[in-house]
Amino acid sequence: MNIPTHAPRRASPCELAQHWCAQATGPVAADLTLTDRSLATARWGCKGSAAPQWLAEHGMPVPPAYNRYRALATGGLVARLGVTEFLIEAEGATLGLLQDAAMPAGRVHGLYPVLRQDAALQLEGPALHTLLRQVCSVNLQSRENSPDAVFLTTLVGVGVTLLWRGDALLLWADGTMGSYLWDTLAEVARDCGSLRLEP
Amino acid sequence: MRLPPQPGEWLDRSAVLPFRFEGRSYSGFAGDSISAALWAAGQHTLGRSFKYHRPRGILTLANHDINVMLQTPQAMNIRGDVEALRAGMELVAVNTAGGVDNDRNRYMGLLARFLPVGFYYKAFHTKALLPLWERLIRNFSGLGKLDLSKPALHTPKRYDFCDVLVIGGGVSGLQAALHAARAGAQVVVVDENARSGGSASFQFGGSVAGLQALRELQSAVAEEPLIRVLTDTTAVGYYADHWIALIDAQCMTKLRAKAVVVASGAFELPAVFSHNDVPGVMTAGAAQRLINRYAVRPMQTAVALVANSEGFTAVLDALQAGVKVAAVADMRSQGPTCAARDAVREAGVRVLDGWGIYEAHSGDSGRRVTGVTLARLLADGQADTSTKEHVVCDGVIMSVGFAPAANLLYQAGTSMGWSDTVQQFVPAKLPAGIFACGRVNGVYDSEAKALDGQRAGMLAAAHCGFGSQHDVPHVPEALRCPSHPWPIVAHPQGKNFVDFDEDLQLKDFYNAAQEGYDNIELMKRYTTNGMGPSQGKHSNMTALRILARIIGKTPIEVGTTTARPFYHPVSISHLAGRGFTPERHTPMRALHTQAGAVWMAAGMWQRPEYYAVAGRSRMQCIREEAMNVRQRVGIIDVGTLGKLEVIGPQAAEFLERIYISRYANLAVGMTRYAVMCDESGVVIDDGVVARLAEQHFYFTTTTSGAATVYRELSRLNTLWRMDCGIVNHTGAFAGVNVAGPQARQLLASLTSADLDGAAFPYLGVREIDVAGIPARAMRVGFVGEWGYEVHVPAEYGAALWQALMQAGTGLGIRPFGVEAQRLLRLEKGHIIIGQDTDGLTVPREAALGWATKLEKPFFIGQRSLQAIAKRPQKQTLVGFTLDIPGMATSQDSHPDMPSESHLVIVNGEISGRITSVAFSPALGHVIGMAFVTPALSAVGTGLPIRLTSGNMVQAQVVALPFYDAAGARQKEVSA
Amino acid sequence: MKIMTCPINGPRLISEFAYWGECKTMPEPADCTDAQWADYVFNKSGAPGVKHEWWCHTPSNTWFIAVRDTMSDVIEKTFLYGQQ
Amino acid sequence: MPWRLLKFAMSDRHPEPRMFTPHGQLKSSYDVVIIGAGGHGLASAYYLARDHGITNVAVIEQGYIGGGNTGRNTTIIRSNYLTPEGVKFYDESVRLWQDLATDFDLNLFYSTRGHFTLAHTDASMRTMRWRAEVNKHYGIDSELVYPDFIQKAVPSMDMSCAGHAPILGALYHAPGAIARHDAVAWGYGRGADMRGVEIHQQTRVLDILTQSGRVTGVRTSRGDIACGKVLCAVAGSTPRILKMLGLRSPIYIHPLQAMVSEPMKQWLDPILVSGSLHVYISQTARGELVMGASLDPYELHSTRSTLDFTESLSAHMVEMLPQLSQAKVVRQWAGMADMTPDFAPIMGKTPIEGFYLDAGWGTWGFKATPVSGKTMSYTVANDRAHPLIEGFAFDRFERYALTGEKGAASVGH
Repeated sequence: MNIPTHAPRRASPCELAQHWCAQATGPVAADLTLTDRSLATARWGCKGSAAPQWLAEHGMPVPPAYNRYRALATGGLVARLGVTEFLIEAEGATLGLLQDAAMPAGRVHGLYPVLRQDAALQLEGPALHTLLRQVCSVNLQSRENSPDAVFLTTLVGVGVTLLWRGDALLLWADGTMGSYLWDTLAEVARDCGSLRLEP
Repeated sequence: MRLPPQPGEWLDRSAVLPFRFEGRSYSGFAGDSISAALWAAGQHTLGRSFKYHRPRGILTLANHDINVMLQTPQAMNIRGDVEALRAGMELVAVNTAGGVDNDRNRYMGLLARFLPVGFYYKAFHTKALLPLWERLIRNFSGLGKLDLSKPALHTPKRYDFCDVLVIGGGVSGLQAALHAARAGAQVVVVDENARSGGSASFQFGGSVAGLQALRELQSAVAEEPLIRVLTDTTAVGYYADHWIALIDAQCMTKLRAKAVVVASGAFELPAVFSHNDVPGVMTAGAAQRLINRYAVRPMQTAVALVANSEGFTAVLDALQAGVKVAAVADMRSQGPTCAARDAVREAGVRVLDGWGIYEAHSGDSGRRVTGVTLARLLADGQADTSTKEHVVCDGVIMSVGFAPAANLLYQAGTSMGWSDTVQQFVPAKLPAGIFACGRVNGVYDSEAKALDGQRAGMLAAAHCGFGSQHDVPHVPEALRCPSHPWPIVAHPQGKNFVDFDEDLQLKDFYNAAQEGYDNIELMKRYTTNGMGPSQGKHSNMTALRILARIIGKTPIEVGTTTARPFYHPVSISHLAGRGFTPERHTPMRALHTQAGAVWMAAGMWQRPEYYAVAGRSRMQCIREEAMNVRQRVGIIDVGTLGKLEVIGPQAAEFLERIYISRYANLAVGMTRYAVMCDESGVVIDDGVVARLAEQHFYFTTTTSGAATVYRELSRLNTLWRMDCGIVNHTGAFAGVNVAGPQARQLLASLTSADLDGAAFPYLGVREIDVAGIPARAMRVGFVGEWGYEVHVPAEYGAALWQALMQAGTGLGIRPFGVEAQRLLRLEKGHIIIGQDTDGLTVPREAALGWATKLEKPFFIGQRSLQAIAKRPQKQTLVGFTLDIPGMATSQDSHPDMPSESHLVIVNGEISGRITSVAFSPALGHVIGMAFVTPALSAVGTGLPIRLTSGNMVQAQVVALPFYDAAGARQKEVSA
Repeated sequence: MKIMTCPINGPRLISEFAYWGECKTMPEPADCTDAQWADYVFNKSGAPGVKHEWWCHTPSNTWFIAVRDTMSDVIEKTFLYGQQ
Repeated sequence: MPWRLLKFAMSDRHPEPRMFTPHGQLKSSYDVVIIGAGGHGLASAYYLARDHGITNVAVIEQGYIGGGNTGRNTTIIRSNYLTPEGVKFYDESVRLWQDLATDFDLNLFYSTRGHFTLAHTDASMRTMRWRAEVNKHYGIDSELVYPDFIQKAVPSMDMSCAGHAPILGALYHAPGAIARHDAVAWGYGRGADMRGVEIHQQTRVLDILTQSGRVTGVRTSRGDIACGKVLCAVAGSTPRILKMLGLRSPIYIHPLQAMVSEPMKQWLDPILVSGSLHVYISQTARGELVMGASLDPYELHSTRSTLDFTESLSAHMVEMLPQLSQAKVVRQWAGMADMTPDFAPIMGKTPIEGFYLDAGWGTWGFKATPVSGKTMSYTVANDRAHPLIEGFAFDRFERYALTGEKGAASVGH
């Protein structure tokens, strides 16, 4: 028996990208900054008819409208994806409690836990508008959008979840698409000006 | 010849641009178009025509002037009329043999009499000669040369959004933009020219008053913050829901507008008379563009052929530029008086009312007009040849009418009506959110155009919820007619061209009609009118008038042909853009690469086909990987499989309804093979269902099926309203299959879980820790050895793989790829959906009868399978073996080795087809599966297989599986 | 490009959606003839008209019903199944 | 210079007769009414008159001759199908094609160019080998070829397709050809016209008149016609006609789009088709590149164009042929494809006596024009399905006896 005692290494899906790098590269005040948030914060999801009420009962702020999000005081967020699915980012402890209450699957009637292993990216910078014009068919800067809106759409051929956190755009996608997404966005970004990559 | 600086010229005279045309050196100014610069330099033969290779010069200079199509080393089919001159250009005319001046193909003109309309349908088709003629015609046809060595260009594409899009930056368009913006709408104006202004930027009529007004309008627009003006940008297509494709030199922009104002103006139509194509004969618009935009004197002495006040305006501009105007032939017997006309008379120019040009002359060279023959026109438009009068000139200015540039209006679904007053098609019923103004709307006078633009702009803004549509101005009715109803003078010698792209003459249309092509669509197809690069922008209206006269109908009765995108040719690089090709990768990608993986595509995925080893052939690598699984232990990345969960009280029932087998009776902690059919009973997917808890199932699908299966199951759950939920964890879990005699020992070294056969039996599923990672392990045997399929959260996928490889080194572990797995599963007689089944295979044919529980209450495809069960079986999947000496050592293909899809031939009939075949290193002979007619399915039957070479080899039907029938290697043998 | 309005995610390019086909009601498998079943499985009301169709907004996996004129391509309305 | 053209030089009047006699009123009755003056309808009329002596025939057309899919397709002709039924049927068609021009004394520009169906995955390599083996079995010139052979035929092709879909091989069909589509309709039309068939353009069918399950006539926008037999050859409009008779079928209509480039000097000899990239391309005698892709994704009874079609087609096209970046597209268009579940046509008799169907042509109707005319005229004349089309019977679906052409038709051109 030589079962490893140390915790196994977690790997971000973006690490597989050609343009990914372990240290931040590019000018600090770049036209665009692309950040890999995949491992930066704990992440969990759940769906099902019981999800909204169950989350509320467990002290989570539940956005009343579809495709809206609520920020957590502690820095995380609760995003409502469509009608009854939720994406939650919070510090480990909070999420741990939630998961313990929800698991094993089937314990809570009408609540289905979702393992989130997303590629989570953050985009910001003065050239963001130029970039989005090239990759996204939704008018993310329309005067009609509400500031807490969540967008489920496609970007360079990949299904993504998008929302604005201040001037930064947060993006989630299936992890197995992470390296493609990272490289593609980096390449388009390079044509829009200077680029900074943050792991 | 270049004029002194003109008030409205577009030139930057400080920037002199040298360039070469047909091997000779020239120079022009920044702001010149190529044609303008050449004309200024005295080069008048700028191209050769498509069919007869006649010399051609400047015709319209309006963006659709196909007379001048050029080639550079960089690009082909460049339109000299508008393409901006750049320093160092190396230009030649397309489609000449030996240059524009001495084109060896000019003799084609002499053959004209032999080449009537549609001549190529009438000859060349004797079987023996067709290939010869065809090669001849093929080599003769075509315009520019495609440079086959060019790499792909990747130009980005953009999305854009606005409230009101205005197409056309002439007076009416700019007014529309201004008033829409003032109402509060975000406006985009596009204009295909280098500068906005439209006809106001070159139709001066000898005075600069109009130019001043235009400049004021332009600056008012420039100061309006809600307006963006995009010049050198062409709206090439209108698509559903106000989605417009905009093309500029760099890229394509797909703009979504809430309303569209079409202010695209009108195409000026050449008059039709004999030799109306010789260089020097040009439209008024061309002459005025030369003078007022490019400061080029178009000719020394002109004859003007007019039928509207625009014509007289052009004559005034010509006089202003120092052109001597020998005569003005006004095709109207009594045209209405207008200021320009009076001014022309006052200038002492001779004006002949009711006269036209009978023919133009061009000397022997045919390279420049030397004079024209004028004649009085009879009531029917024919020339009264008794009145012929010859006038010397080196240029002809034609201004006989217009056709609306309504292409985008048609594409948007506008129904057009006919206006007798202006003799043109005008919008009759516009679709919601589409507005038209200016010439395309039949409005020609500048004050009216301004009002019309204001009206359209305000309505468009109101359509988007800005301002109100009540205070829109009234636009006065048009009084004068800018277009002559019959701008055509027949001539027995012909050479009176209607379509300059295709060298179509007046008689061609009469002849086509005589042959029965007397309907606008048939005539277009038979004559090819409007099929050239300019798509008939300068010819369709004239052709329509001709047909209308032939069949005695009005233009509206004749109707127009469909105007399809594109309005203007678009390069494929613009349309293609960057070209995004999404790829998916499992977390182990980097580790596979390090291990020498040779990749193969599986849909969006990249999977290791096998792991290359120095000095080993592909086949050796695959066989060794397989043998290592049989003898020691191997691991394969199965992370691409679909991984779904169904949770809830009715989870089991849901699975019963989507798979052909039973799952309600599946014990918790166990797995079962699962096959999915569509409603017609055809096998579409398979996988493994694992019951993790009473109400919790975890199940896999094929790699290619994952997305569609999940989507369809979601739909069925929406439809059925069952008390369960489906979760797609395909990307969230990484998966590794650990297989081989050493598999248990390997896994044991990484987990505290009890792997004893009793505690973790064959087909069991357990949630355990592997290398400190929470995992779902299933004891499944796709490859036919003791094995575990281990699924872990994707972020630990790489860690799991590394831990397994590390712990396995002592056990002779080796990763194996898709090919080895295909070989191993074949030895076990397991099918692959899509390879051992096709688009019509039902379970019983694929030897899956055992899995089909027709007696269940319901499952997708069940009812069809019940119906099919009553019918004779057409084919059945069997296993076969084949002995080919020397296969074991052969590196790759052996002459006697059958391939997948080779046919079984019995008595000359197709009686079967191989679906899978391979040499089995474990068994030492060739094994395979084949669909055969039931008659051939009995074990021991010989299968005659025909190879590509035509040779036959004899295989033998055997029972499946080929390897370890008892399954002793994958589970503990029960005593 | 044409716009399809997802009842949940709003107006999007129609390329974000998957088309399933016209809604059809399954006959009771137990008491229909083979021919009736084949008609259900294979045959369509192929003539143009206003049809109820299944569509799915793929980025969010939202299934819904669109009422669409298959001649003019005008989408009259969209709604979640059972919420008409 | 062919002698045929001399007479044009000799005479000042255009010495050509009218190809289609203009007809005034419809007669009150005909032996056979054919709905649709496209290639199939006119070919059926032609062979009815020529081979079966049935000339009291009216061809009813809502638009103009050859104005439907005949004039909208990309003119590819081949016979390398997958099923025995398909192969025999299309092989006969190709044989007929080769003599048409002589039959018509009209140049159809039938041009044998060779046809490559490219394979980018081992799965499609299996399908190509399958087709090749079946084709060869029926004596059709069709074989599996490998990259070096393909590269030789099109030296400028990027065999890796920009690294996204490397070409592993192709099904090569040497007889693959293109022809001038309009001329085919004109030739059959003139041939039928010369033999007494009446072609009525701009005449719409409003209803099919029946009595106790058998056809008695046709109601048109220009009056009623009595007739005992009606042949329906209207491709994308088939479901509308079937609805008049209360007939249900598996036919569904999706638009199929295409686009054409500016003329350029010849550089592309063969016809290229790629299922994986969903593209096909050939160069016409005029020098234009005719390009197409797969079906539009949803049902639509209209010939509208979409921009995204040109975008994805162009993107895939430059992966395969990078030099196309500089070529310019002048026009795009669309037709309505009448699809079936098994990608094979529906031909022959129907539950309504005297009503014959020639439909389900999806994306491959043009190449079948002659043989469809042959077999449908036989079927109408003898009220018995021609042996070549027995596998395509209307009732095969309720018999669960589908023909397995689907496997071959990833892009069916």
